[in-house]
Amino acid sequence: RVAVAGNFAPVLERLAPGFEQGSGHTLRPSSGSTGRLYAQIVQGAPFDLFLAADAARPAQLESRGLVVPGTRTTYALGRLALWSPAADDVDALLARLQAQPPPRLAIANPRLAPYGAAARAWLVNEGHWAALGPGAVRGENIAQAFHFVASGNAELGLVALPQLRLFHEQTPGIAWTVPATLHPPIEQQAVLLRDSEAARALLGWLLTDTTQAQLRALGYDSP
Amino acid sequence: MITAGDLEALRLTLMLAAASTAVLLLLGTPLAWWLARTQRRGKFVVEALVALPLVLPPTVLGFYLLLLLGAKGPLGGLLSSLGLRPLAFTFGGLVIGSVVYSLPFVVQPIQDAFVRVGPRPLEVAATLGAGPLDRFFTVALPLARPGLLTGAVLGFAHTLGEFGVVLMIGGNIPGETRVASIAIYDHVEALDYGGAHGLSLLLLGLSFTLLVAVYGLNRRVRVMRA
Amino acid sequence: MITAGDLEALRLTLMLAAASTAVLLLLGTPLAWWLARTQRRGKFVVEALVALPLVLPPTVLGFYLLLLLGAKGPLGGLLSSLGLRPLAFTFGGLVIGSVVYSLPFVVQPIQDAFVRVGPRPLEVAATLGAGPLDRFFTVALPLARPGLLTGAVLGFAHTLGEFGVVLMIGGNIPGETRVASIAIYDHVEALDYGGAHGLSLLLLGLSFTLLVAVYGLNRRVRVMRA
Amino acid sequence: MSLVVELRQHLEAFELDAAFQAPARGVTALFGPSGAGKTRVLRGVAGLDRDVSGRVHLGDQHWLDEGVFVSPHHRSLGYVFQEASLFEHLDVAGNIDYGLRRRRAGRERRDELVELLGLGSLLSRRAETLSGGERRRVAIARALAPAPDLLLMDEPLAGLDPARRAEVLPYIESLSRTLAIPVLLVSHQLDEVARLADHLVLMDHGRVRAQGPLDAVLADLDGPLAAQADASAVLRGVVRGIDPRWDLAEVDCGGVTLLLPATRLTEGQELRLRIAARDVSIVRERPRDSSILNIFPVTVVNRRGAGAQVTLELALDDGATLLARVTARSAEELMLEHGARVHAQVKSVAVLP
Amino acid sequence: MSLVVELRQHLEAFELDAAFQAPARGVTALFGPSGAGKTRVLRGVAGLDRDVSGRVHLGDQHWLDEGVFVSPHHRSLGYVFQEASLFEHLDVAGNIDYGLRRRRAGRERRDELVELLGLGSLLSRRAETLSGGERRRVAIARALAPAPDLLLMDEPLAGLDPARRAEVLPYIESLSRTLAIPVLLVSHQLDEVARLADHLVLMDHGRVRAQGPLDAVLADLDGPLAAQADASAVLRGVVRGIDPRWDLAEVDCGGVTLLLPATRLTEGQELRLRIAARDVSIVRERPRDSSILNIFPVTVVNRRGAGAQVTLELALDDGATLLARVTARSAEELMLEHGARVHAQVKSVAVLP
Ligand SMILES: Nc1ncnc2c1ncn2[C@@H]1O[C@H](COP(=O)(O)OP(=O)(O)OP(=O)(O)O)[C@@H](O)[C@H]1O
Ligand SMILES: Nc1ncnc2c1ncn2[C@@H]1O[C@H](COP(=O)(O)OP(=O)(O)OP(=O)(O)O)[C@@H](O)[C@H]1O
Ligand SMILES: [Mg+2]
Ligand SMILES: [Mg+2]
Repeated sequence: RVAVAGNFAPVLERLAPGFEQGSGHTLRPSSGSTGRLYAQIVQGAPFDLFLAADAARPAQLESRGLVVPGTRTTYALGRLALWSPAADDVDALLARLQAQPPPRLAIANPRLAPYGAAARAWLVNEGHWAALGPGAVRGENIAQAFHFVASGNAELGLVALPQLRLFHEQTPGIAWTVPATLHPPIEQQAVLLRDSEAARALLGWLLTDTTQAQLRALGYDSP
Repeated sequence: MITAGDLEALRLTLMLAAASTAVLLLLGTPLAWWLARTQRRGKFVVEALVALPLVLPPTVLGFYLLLLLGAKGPLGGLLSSLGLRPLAFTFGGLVIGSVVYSLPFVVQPIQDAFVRVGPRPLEVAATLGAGPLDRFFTVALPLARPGLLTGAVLGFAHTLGEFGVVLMIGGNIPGETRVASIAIYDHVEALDYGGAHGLSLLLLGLSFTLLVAVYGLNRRVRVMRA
Repeated sequence: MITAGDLEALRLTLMLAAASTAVLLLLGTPLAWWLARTQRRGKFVVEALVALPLVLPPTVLGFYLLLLLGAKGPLGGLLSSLGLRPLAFTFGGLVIGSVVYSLPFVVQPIQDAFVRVGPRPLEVAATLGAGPLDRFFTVALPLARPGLLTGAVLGFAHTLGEFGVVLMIGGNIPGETRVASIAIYDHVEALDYGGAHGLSLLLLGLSFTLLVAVYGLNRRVRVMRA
Repeated sequence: MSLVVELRQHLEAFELDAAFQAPARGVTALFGPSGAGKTRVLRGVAGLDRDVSGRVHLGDQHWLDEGVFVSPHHRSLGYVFQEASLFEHLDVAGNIDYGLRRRRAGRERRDELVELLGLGSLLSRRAETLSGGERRRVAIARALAPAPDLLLMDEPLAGLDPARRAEVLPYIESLSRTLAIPVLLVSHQLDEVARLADHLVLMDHGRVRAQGPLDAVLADLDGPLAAQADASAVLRGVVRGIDPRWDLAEVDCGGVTLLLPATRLTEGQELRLRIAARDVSIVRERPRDSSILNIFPVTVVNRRGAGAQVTLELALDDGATLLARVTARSAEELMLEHGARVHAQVKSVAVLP
Repeated sequence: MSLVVELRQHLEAFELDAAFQAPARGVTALFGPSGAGKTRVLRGVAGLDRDVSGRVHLGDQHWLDEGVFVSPHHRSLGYVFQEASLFEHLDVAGNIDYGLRRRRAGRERRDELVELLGLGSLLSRRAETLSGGERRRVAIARALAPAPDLLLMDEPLAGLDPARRAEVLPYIESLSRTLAIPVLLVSHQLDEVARLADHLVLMDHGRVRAQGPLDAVLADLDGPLAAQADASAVLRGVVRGIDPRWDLAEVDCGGVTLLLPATRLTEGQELRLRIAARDVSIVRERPRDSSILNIFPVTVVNRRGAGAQVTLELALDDGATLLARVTARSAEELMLEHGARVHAQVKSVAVLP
């Protein structure tokens, strides 16, 4: 039983057959927002492994003594992409950030989602925050930011690169990957909650080179 | 513990609930009236359709509303071709979303109340020279008051707590579409349990006062006339 | 497009909705009866309390239920000290959550219906030798049928779409607490729009059929007796 | 404006097919057993059922006809329903005044009715706290207050005590006369009907069995009422004078003169007297020293009835008709055959104006 | 089991304070103007209001007393409400049978009632499709079917046609006699009451104004009814013989013999005759050849009344009393003073058994 952050769930689903065939274990993922999964784990939810979207919640669980000690590891680093379905080239895309009136920009809620925090940091650095930030539409998580853009309600958005890669059929227009150096790292950490053989196997498998290569292909950086 | 942003969210919530309840009553009452009075065969299909928004999770409903309202959606396309701003992420959009989701809670009790009024008082009013609209306002509505109250309370309270739809089409913009329910949710997600407790208590207290006032007043009115 | 997991979720949803509706009617009807008949001063405070769960966002309500029912919560603690499993993350827990959240939708319409029945039929029944329970079952309940139906439909449909509470205290465990609403939500969140559309349509179709059947049957019953 | 009614309605287990006319002035009584279709007729005239076909003409207003259906609120009528059917959300005053604004009627008649029906102290009471008779009085006031062009009354006086009834009945009649509006009245009290109605429509099983001027229908020994104990004759008369000493009025009924208690009568007043057959007795010779003041020579013109009682039709010398119900034995012993000359006795106190 | 009633209830604008007794057999009529508190009394006896104090004893069953309150469903009674109040969710049969199971009563009386009230063809109809009179008949059947220990009837016959009424009234009376259960009946038709009731309770403004055996209350010239046109005497008699030729019954009323139409009478039957004052006329000499068969010598013992009419109390030779209403003029002319010996005439057909 794996509690997996919403943004990583489709990725895990894509990769799972490989793990299940290799190990003989079956995966039972429960996806959700990292904050909720945290609250549930504190209340004794029956999960074995927690694949969080950030580093903070696993650390807090560890400090509360709810994890198998020493198992907290970063399993992937997220990458941020600026995306507009309507743009034709990168310059036009970046130019839109300064357009008047300011465009509707979708981001994940900086307070809740590491992708949101990263997006805000980048916008602040680039000097766009004052103009765009207060009016930016905030998804509860990075998936919602994606919906906002995909449905045409927001003109551009800062979304997760893996989303674009995974669903490239549904993502017309142009995306520009924000260089990893321009925002704080989006560390996705995992902790073992119960010391089961299957869970250890999964965690181990996630960190193998083959898996990591697959993740890189989908738009993650390896830790 | 309660920030200025929270209070702002609370203000917005009350405005949204008030606006939605008003729209709900304005739309729901005639619809309920029609459903209560019509003899048409197909009536129960409409009844089922009205109840249908209920069975979809609010977030999913919000998602579909988002698709509908978006630039590529039928409604959004229409609006932008008319040179209007899309409704998503605006207060107006929130009202639409809340109305769609709360409609069944408003229509059903009012419809029941209209049915129970029965034809006789309306017949009497007609023989006294009251036309259909007159009858509706001076006889049907007052006699259906308990149902209207129930509809209004359920609609109002539900909009206060309404969340998924608003989350989806509101975009959580502080001061514009960030309502109290989302603010509390944010606090929980951000593990700021203190903030969540505070705002929840405030919302509960406020609603409780409001509800007690409404029910108490309703009782008073009845007693005064008895 | 619709996976085996989705069907599993659908089955669970229907079971949950059925169980919750049953519990809701069992709890809500006597409560509504008491509220409709009592002359107590404090009655409207209870009315307000019943409506209160509505104003909290479901996820937040779920969060508080989680705190209450979870292993560390007072109720959960009690249960586990009795050697029982805590209710969180179980089907039973889901039922409790749904019941708390849907109670006002069930109680209010039924209460209105009981009020409208009025004292006379009960007085007649009493003079014919029917005791209080007898009167309740053979007179009050049948005469309040429209309200009961409304309560049941609202409760059932709301549980189908109910989401936040279930997500919180259920934990989205496939085959155990992963209901259809959550499954759709997951599809949406995972950007699997096709899966979301499919399951939504299935849920809508199923509910529509069910609702049409219920309303149509209700109509039939009325017509047959007319 | 006389009223022409022709109604057809098909309900399961009941078929309405009734046609009659009601004169412009005065009361037309609808009479018939329970389930005869009286209420159906009133509803049809009021336009409350849409599945009714036929004709309803009030003077030159065509309310119902081939392809014509005027909505009830455009038919200027007052309807006292069989059940009081008050508005439960309004107080008594609210109920009574509801029609006033809508029919643009003044308040004079309303205040008159409140007075007549003794509603003054109830005006601010809610409908649900009223007694049965109180509700009915409010319903009457509500229907009459706006002074409509037609009155439909479904047993309006059921549940009222005799004293009140004796006050309300003449009021309704005088309303009908002064405003020249037809009144359709359903009642099961034939004495009441007879005292008040000009025109009678007898219904049964959804059909009209007999109709016509009250006198004719009541006196028709072949008609449906003959078998009942209610056959009566109606005489029209004028008050010629009032004897203040005995408080007796002398009423000239064209040829014969009746002495009646003068209560509520004034000189010159026209009135109609119903004389029930059971109140008329026969003597061959005029008795002396009888307390019965009204004794007239008559000729027996008809005799009907089997069993213990027979009904006699008696011709007064001026041609008017009286009915008398006597035992078969008396009829035999007094030889009350066609052409017999006898005296009819009518107690003054039995004849109420 | 006689019924003892003593009820106090305080409502805004109305104060009930009524006490009376009703005999175990026969009908006790509650009579009084609208708003007098008649319905309040019936509700109090049935136990439908909890804010009532006083006493209700039916034989040795104490339903209400200091500290005692028996719930309505434990009081074995049948209540015909002023409004029919049928169960709208049941058909006619369901309504009638509702009490049967609960009071553990057989179906004989039920079938009898369905027959008597003509409900056979309506059994599967829903309440809302019935006519006013049909609803009322169902309500009567529903209350009577379980054969309770006490019957409370609030204007049960309002809205019924005279023919039906003439059938139902005797049934209720015979029910009361054969089962020995008291019947409390509210009615505004004094003739109906008088024909049926043994005991009369006159109410006004929440209080009992007069009560007692019917004869006494009706004949009491000082009582509240004397002013009304309804004063009557009641004679008790036995059918001595029936003359088949004329279909006339000879009824011996202790000393005087009355001839009446024999319809529904059998030899040996005891009965009670109400003779209304307005149906009695006076002659000084016995007339010859009169259609009036019942003429008795009487002595005037009392004279009341002002205005055009006076009421005379007449002593029959056996001591029984008759009332006669005559004009003041006749009273003067015939010198109808205390002690005058005259003849009273009573039309046979005016006396209905
Ligand atoms: N909605 C209905 N459906 C079927 N039958 C009906 C309906 N309404 C009335 N009836 C029947 O039609 C007949 C006539 O009804 P109506 O009410 O006109 O009688 P009525 O003459 O007014 O009798 P009453 O004096 O008892 O009020 C009755 O037998 C009644 O049962
Ligand atoms: N719930 C109530 N609150 C206040 N007053 C009431 C209430 N119920 C009845 N009354 C008043 O009490 C008085 C007696 O009522 P009740 O119903 O006993 O009259 P009733 O004798 O049955 O008259 P009717 O012949 O008109 O039915 C009436 O004046 C009525 O207005
Ligand atoms: Mg009728
Ligand atoms: Mg009454």
